Amino acid sequence: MLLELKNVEVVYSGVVQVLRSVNIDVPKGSVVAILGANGAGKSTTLKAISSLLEIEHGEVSDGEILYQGKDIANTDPADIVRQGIVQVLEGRKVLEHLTVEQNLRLGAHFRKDRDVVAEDVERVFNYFPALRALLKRTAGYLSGGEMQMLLVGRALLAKPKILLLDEPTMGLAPLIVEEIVSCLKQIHAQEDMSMIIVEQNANAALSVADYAYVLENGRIVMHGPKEELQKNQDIQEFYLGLSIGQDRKSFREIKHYKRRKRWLG
Amino acid sequence: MTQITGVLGTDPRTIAGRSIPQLLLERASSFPDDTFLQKKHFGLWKPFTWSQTLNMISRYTYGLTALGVEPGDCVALISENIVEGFVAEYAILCRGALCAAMYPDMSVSEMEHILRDSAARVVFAEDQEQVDKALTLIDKVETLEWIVYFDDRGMWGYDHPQVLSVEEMERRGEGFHTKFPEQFEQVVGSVGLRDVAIISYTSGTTGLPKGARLSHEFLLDSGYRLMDAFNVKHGHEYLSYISQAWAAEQICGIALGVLAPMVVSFAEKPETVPNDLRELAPEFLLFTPRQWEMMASGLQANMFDAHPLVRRLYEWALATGKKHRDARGLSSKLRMAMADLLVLAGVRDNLGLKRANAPLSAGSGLSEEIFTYFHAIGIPLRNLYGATESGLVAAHWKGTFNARTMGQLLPVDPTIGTLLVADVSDTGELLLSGGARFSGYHNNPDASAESFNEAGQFRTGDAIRITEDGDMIFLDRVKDLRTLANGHVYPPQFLENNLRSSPFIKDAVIIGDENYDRVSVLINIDAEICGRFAERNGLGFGTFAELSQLPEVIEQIAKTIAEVNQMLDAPSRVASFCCLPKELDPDDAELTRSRKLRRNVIFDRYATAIEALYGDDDECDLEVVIKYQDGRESVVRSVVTIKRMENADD
Amino acid sequence: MLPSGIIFKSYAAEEAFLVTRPQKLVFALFIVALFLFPMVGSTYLVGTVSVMMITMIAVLGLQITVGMAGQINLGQSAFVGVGAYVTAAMAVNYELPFWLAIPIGGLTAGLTSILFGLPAARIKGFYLALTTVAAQVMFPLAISRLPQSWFGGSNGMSMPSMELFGYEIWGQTGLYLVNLCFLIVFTTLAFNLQRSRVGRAFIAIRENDVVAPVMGINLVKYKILAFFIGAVFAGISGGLYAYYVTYVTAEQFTLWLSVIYLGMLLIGGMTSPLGAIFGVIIITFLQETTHEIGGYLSGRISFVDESVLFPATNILLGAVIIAVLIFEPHGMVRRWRIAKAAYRIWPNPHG
Amino acid sequence: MRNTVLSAKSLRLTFGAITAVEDISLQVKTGQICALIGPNGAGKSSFLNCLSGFYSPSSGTVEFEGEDITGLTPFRRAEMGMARTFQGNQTYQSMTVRENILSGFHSQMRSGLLGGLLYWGGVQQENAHFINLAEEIIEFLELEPLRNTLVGELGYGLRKRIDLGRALGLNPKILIMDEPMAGMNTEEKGDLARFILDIRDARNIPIILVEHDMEVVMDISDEVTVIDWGKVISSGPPDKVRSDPKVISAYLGGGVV
Repeated sequence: MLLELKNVEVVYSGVVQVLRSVNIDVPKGSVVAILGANGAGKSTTLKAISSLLEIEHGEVSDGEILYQGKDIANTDPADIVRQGIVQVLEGRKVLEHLTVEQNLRLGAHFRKDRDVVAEDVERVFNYFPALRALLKRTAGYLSGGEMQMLLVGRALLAKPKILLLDEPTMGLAPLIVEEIVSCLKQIHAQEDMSMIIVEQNANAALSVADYAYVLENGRIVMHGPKEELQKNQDIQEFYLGLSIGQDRKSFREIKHYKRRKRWLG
Repeated sequence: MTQITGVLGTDPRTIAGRSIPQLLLERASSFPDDTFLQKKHFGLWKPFTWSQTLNMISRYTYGLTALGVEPGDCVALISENIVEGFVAEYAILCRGALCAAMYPDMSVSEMEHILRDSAARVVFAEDQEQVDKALTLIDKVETLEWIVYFDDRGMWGYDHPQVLSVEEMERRGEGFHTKFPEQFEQVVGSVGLRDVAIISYTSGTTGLPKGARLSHEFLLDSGYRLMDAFNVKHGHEYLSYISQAWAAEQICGIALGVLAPMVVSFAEKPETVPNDLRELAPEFLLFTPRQWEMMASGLQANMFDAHPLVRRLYEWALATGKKHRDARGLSSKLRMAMADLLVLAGVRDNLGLKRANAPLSAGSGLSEEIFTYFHAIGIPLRNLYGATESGLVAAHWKGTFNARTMGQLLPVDPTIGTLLVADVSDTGELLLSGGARFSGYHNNPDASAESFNEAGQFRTGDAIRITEDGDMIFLDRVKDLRTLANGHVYPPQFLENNLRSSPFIKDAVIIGDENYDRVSVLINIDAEICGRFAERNGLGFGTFAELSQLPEVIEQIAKTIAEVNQMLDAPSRVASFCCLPKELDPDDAELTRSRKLRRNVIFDRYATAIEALYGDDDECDLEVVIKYQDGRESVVRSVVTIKRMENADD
Repeated sequence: MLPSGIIFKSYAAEEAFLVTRPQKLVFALFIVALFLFPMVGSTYLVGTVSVMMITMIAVLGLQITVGMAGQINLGQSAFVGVGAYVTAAMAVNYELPFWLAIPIGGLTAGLTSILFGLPAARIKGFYLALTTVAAQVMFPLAISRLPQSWFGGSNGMSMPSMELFGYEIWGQTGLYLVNLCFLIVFTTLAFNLQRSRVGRAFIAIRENDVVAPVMGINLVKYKILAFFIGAVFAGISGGLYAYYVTYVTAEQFTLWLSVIYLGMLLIGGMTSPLGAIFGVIIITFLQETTHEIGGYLSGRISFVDESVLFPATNILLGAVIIAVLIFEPHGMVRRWRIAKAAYRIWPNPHG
Repeated sequence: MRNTVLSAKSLRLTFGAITAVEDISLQVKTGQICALIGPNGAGKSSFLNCLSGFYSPSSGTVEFEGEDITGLTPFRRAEMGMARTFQGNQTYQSMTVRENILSGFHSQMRSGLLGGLLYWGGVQQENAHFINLAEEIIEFLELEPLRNTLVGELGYGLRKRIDLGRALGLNPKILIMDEPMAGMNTEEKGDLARFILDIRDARNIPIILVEHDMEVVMDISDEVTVIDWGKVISSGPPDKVRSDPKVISAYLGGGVV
């Protein structure tokens, strides 16, 4: 097992418990998706892994995060990046005033093998040909899709063993979503890398992932291989969209009351 | 003792021959500007005075007239507890019609049975959800003519000719009002005390629900019994929370509401009830044992997260409350005062029970532990014993609180006259006479005849023991006392109740009848408490199924069972158990809507597990079909651990 | 949160500051105790509390400008100065009674602030802070350059004593009572403002000044209004101060004092007028204690004298402010709220 | 015949050498849900900012209820009844849910600084009156259990709902929604879609919806306008737009995910 979360609990400001006893396994080379409603604790899970909780006054209060067998909970975030866990944060935070090239190179700033970096940059361009033309452009003026590509590219330059992606398709046009998803598939196929994808767009996430967890109120309520989850009726209705499953329903026909969820393992 | 006789009540607010609508009219003319109903709306508590309420009732009544409802017809109601629901029911009664109320989470098929059986001509449906359910039946149930909804949200797209808003119904009634201005009072005047007011469908644990016909007198008499026994004062607040489909709410809310009269309050939404309860701090309230249990276990779960020092203080205060609440002597009183000041007053305040002078637990089955827990924190919880057909029979009202008993026979309204008499038959069954009489089952003369013996006593079907002090102890349903293959008789209910009182256990289903020679049990764990327990102990789990099969959780359950086993003779003890990998759910018909166990269904669905309980394997593969509300199904598979108790054979 | 068993039937009742009977009782007792305090306190103590109350009014004003509306102001002490000088001028040159002179001082301070608030319509943060520092720098220059007959030039001005209905308000006790009355009035005003339409607009601007205009709030108007009302409070405080110290000079109103005001607000908590009150009490207490200790030490240790004590006190104050910012960036008000909530839900750990 | 509520005529917006909006026209009629879609960077946000008054267009006019509002400031437009919701979290975090929604009523309230300070009877009455209106919105958006919760303590999905509630407080004659569905799962989208339809049906407020979720857009909108490179490339009813090859190649793609 490359990464294992064991009974991880996360508490913000010492009072607000966000994660309760979360267990997630990421085998080497696999892509794991985390689904869940807003506020369920998906982003928190990623931040717990990459040790970014401290900025928001949070901490892993209990449990272990084992990376290659070693507990990395609450360690220095820079150290975690060095060990190969790289997160692409949600909200597309590029360094606006730097050029695309400068942004990309920042991803490799701690690497010692400078000579290989140029090669890696070239590989990033192979995945995202659009970036090559934008090399000298100021990052702040890129479109949402281009920024997302830049950020994934930047993360790749850090030579991750695990790539954590937080809502990579949020707010992107359908065509761009497709492009990003196919790039992620390609990257997974060609690089020796695991991924954890947190997504609201469950269709997109499940098309890349091979295993998924469903979080609700900070707890895992369901997990399984993607084929199994795709068959589940709750997942279909609450995540995959109304049109999937049987006869198509329209958003126009949504009732003023809710069907109860039946989370079952 | 095999027979005791009750007493007459002394409260002057007697029924004196008036039916519910007549009382209503009288109260409205005596206290027109006092608050009768009250609801939380837009963040404020909005009062409805007696005159406002009566006005609303009269408009609804004329509306019903306009829809063609005649005295003696039946009108159904499916709604959460809201002002409109109460007004609608009073309007039905004022029209001289019968009301059949349903649980709001009833499925379409349950609803169909009730609408068909009661031959309801109109159904009041709270909102879009209920209208949708009723609409699927409007062509199937021939008697059903109209669906009237209260909440118009999402209804603007509906144009079914038989669906109308309550405002539209009122509008249609206006013509009748101008044409027959006296009609409302005339009909109210003609509604007799002995007339049937409601058809209360008892959530049958077997078969289809039966409709019990309850008269005005029957409801009011039971209301009077509570009022007299618990000194319910004019103007006391009552939080209407349990469904109108339950006879107890008909007695406490509808009948006692006008008899006392009380201020009947309604929460803003079902999910804000705890908060609204806290705001109101009502004097009078009635919960089911399960609701009390949930309240206690919720508090317990909260205290799990408290600072260790606070927890110790809390536990000290609880212990002090248990030990010294009624003790005399200065040091006891001082300690009690300390515990009260430091902890217990806060607990009561948080629950909104600081003013509750008659918090009642209706129905059997509240465990001794929960009962003493509430007494320890200073909440004078009382057991209340009764049934839809027998009315309210006994309660703790004479100043003694023995958690194991159901209390003493209640005082009957003096204008009804006949005293309650409780007899225990040779088979151990409680037979009742006196007070207002049950009017039989709707459309079911056989069942009606069966419910009385030759002497005219009502057969409760409960196995009851009467103590020397005149307290009644509920043993079990007579038909539920069970015999094992080896001839041993044991009380399954007793086991279940005591097991359920553990915070870790939500439901326990006892197995063991003439086919088996040992007792075993299926456990439905309490996910919240077990989850916290697992978290505290660093145990990993994802789903409910995984949690339920954690060895440590099973060990914890085994400990609880061992404790309960201690209280029984060896052959009655639980010999083996397993934890169910899914929660019991009314949607799967495993529970009734009032969360009673449906044994046949459970036995059927978990047959594999039950077989394993009496076999030799340590685990079994279980497949369960689950049903979604829209009728879809899927199959869940899991491995269930079978645990055997070591002390079972000593 | 309130104790159980309290229901509201009108929004006005819900908005009330004091709801339960014990709350009202404790509050009434507290006010009575404040009025009776001079009878038991020493002259020194009564004087200290008097100054504290005067400071509170200035910091309450700062709470409105900085805390509520989010407009940084490093020149509050200059506005206090304007209030003090104008009050003095009114009392001396026009022989106006204090109850007229002080409000005129307050209004003038408010109007002056508009001059420096105007830039806030365009700039924020660091740049705005600099503009308000300019007010602070210009204040002594302006005083010394204006005709001597107006404000006494660089000599300062001597104050007459307060009179009410022909009676002289006399000694520390009299001043204390006047200050207390002003404080009660202005605290009420500040609390009122917070729950009003204008207060909400201020908070909206503080929270998100991109969204606020789209929600119909005129940014320029409300930013200036925030400066204005904050400076009115400062001016009132200045007027009271003038009467208290009986002599005003420009040196009394320094940039350092403005910083201290801000420090008080930070420690107390920016988001509520209560923060201003807490902050002033805490800082005054610290100052007084260090003075005490310093006085004690200076008699015994040879190198400890004024030249050491003054900076030492300030270093200590700075350290306390930094410590609070690290451990409780939301100030004592947040601690107070947490404690109150914990009391209400006791013994539950969370609601 | 439906009235035109808002119309933008040949809007053009340039920043120096960059042209953000080249030529966009849009008409919104009473009771219509108009969707505005297009690739990221096509100029949607710039166009919206012209409508709200953050940017003034280099050429072209914006008319609202027949009046030219091209040069008006954002707060004046809000007073006239133009409301909008924002991308991401843009609520007032330190206010409660009720206060956030109440703040939307700002331009309908009258009390000023003096009234706020003194808080005398008339001001209290005004406040109570508008709290009542705010509570109507709270009920509409099903936020009752949270009315006194600080918005900062709530999750993203609820904040979006409060953002909507605040905009409704303006008693708008038109509502502009900027990517309301972003970051929501199907269930939350369903809730929000229902609210949007209810706003249109029960309050008859026309809506401009900028959104990438095609499932929602194609389901609930009456009119779809597609823009790319600052220009309208297609517009019309959803079915027509959906099958427009220009739209498919610039925006929709194969629709695999």
